[in-house]
Amino acid sequence: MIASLFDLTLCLLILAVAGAAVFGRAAFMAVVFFIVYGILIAIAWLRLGAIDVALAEAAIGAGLTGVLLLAALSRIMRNIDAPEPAPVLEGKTIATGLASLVVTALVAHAFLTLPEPRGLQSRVTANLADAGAENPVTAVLLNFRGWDTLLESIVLLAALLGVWTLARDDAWSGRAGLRHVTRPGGVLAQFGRILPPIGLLVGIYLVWAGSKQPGGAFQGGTVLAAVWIVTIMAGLMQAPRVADRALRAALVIGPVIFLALAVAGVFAGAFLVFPPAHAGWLILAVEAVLTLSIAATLAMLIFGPPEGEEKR
Amino acid sequence: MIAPSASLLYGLCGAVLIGLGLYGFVAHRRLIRRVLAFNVIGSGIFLLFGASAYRDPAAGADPVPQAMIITGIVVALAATALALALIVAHARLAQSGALPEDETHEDGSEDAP
Amino acid sequence: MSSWYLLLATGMLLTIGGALWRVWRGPDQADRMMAAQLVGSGGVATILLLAAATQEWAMLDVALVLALLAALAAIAFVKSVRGSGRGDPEDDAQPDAAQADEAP
Amino acid sequence: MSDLFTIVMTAAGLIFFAAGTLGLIRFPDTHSRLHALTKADNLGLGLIALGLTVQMPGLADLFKLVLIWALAILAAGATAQLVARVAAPADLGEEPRSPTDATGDGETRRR
Repeated sequence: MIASLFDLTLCLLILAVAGAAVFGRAAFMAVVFFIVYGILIAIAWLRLGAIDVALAEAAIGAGLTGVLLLAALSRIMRNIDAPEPAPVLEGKTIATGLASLVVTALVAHAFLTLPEPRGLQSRVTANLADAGAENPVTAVLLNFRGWDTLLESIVLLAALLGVWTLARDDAWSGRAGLRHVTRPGGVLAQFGRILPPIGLLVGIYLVWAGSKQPGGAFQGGTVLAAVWIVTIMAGLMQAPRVADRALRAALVIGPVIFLALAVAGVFAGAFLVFPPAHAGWLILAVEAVLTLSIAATLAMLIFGPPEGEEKR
Repeated sequence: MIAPSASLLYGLCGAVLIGLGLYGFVAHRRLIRRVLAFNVIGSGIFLLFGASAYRDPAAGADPVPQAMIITGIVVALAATALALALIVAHARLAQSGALPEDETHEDGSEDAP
Repeated sequence: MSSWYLLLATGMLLTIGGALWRVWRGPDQADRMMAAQLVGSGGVATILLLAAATQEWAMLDVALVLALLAALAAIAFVKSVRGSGRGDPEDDAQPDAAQADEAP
Repeated sequence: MSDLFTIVMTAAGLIFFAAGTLGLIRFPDTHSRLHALTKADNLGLGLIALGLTVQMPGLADLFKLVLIWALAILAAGATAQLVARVAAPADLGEEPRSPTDATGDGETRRR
């Protein structure tokens, strides 16, 4: 009963926050509400028994998305002179509202009339011994549905290429994003010194522990990306040049090794199949390089295209 | 009274989030607000999916949807980063935070019939 | 004990709701950001209580990640709020913080 | 006995959180709100973590709990100082550092 009270309160908070992010007048406020939204959604995942998802949501939704949105918002607003317009398009609100209500009703109806669950838990559990990971979610991500993960790591690279094409010609091959400066010895610089060692440890721990308990390459990679971003925002390090070879190697090593192992699997049986006897260390190896690539790609996505030295 | 299950509550919550996000995505003229709304739709879908995977708490959460949702969250972040980079570039070139067809609204004027 | 933790966690959600009111009201951008910060640490506390309620101690990792990244958004905020978005809010002397940057 | 300790400490933690939120809602200006907030939520989280220490199944989890609290204090301390810097200056007759609103949603900072 108290559990339901908690769930109900959380659902109402989530809806209120999403409503504020959608209907709020000022764009800044909407962005702050969206950051808060990520935190609440992470808690919701815990209530749905999905600790792995909660970890990903906490790292991405509550961490990286906020940085991305706040930086983008201030850059957009710097280029617009007009005051904030009324948020919605006039004359279309009623029809849009009705259509949204209908969609909600249909989706809710579909959810309520779903056939009896016949989940895949039993099949995953039955094959877990051969998967090379004790955490079923990691086993699904890296082994049973390795295709998804392989293609996803390539999608991330494609998104980064898209972002990079937006660089101005004269700025291309320069350092990604802005060149941050801080006052040496200031709060920001100090914080940038204390946090990264701890974050590095937590990120590596999440990858290493991910084969047995919640965690894995995505969660660990996101934490590592966040650590890198903090170091750069604190001015202790500069973002790499986009033409940097080490950076480019880090970006592609995960997908390349994953793909190579997938092809090698053909000789052992079929594409993307790990021989059960070696699955354990193979998955850990793939996770290690994937973590590196995911961390590098996410951080570069957040830095944005190279902007060149600020024109003064 | 029978207490509603967590799956039911969060599933319906996801359905409402989809509707809320859809409204914002269509109704807003500022592009960054549309990106926010689109992300609300996305997380609503994830929540719905995750809730449907937890309808039998005794069996635990189904790991396959969980893995797909994690993939989805990361791809959503990548797509958001690309969309925001495009919006920033558009703002720099066009001095506007909205698309040309919604441009007349930027100064608050009414839609021409 | 489990009910006690869940009751407290529900209480935590209510205080989070109070912080959300401040995010909505503002009036300053700093007010909104600090209120979001309170939601962050309230969220960490809620997760700790949920972990205790369910005896699912792997949830501590989620709280750890949340606490680790709690400052990220606030740092991005203080950087973006002034100048070209790359300076240090503590440093008034450097040209970056000058208003010339904000001229078109 | 240890359960009693947990109950008392976690309840006290919630009370501190509630007090911090009340301060956030009721206090009149940005700087006093900031002040109330950081104190209350650090203490609140600290008390809840302290209450849970006796419930931990192992040393590793205990270590995590301490780390969570330390990180929360570090983050709260750093962000409070930084945000206070960019908040409107307290009424000391200073000029506001930035008359225009960099994120441009028409919110002028109060002086």
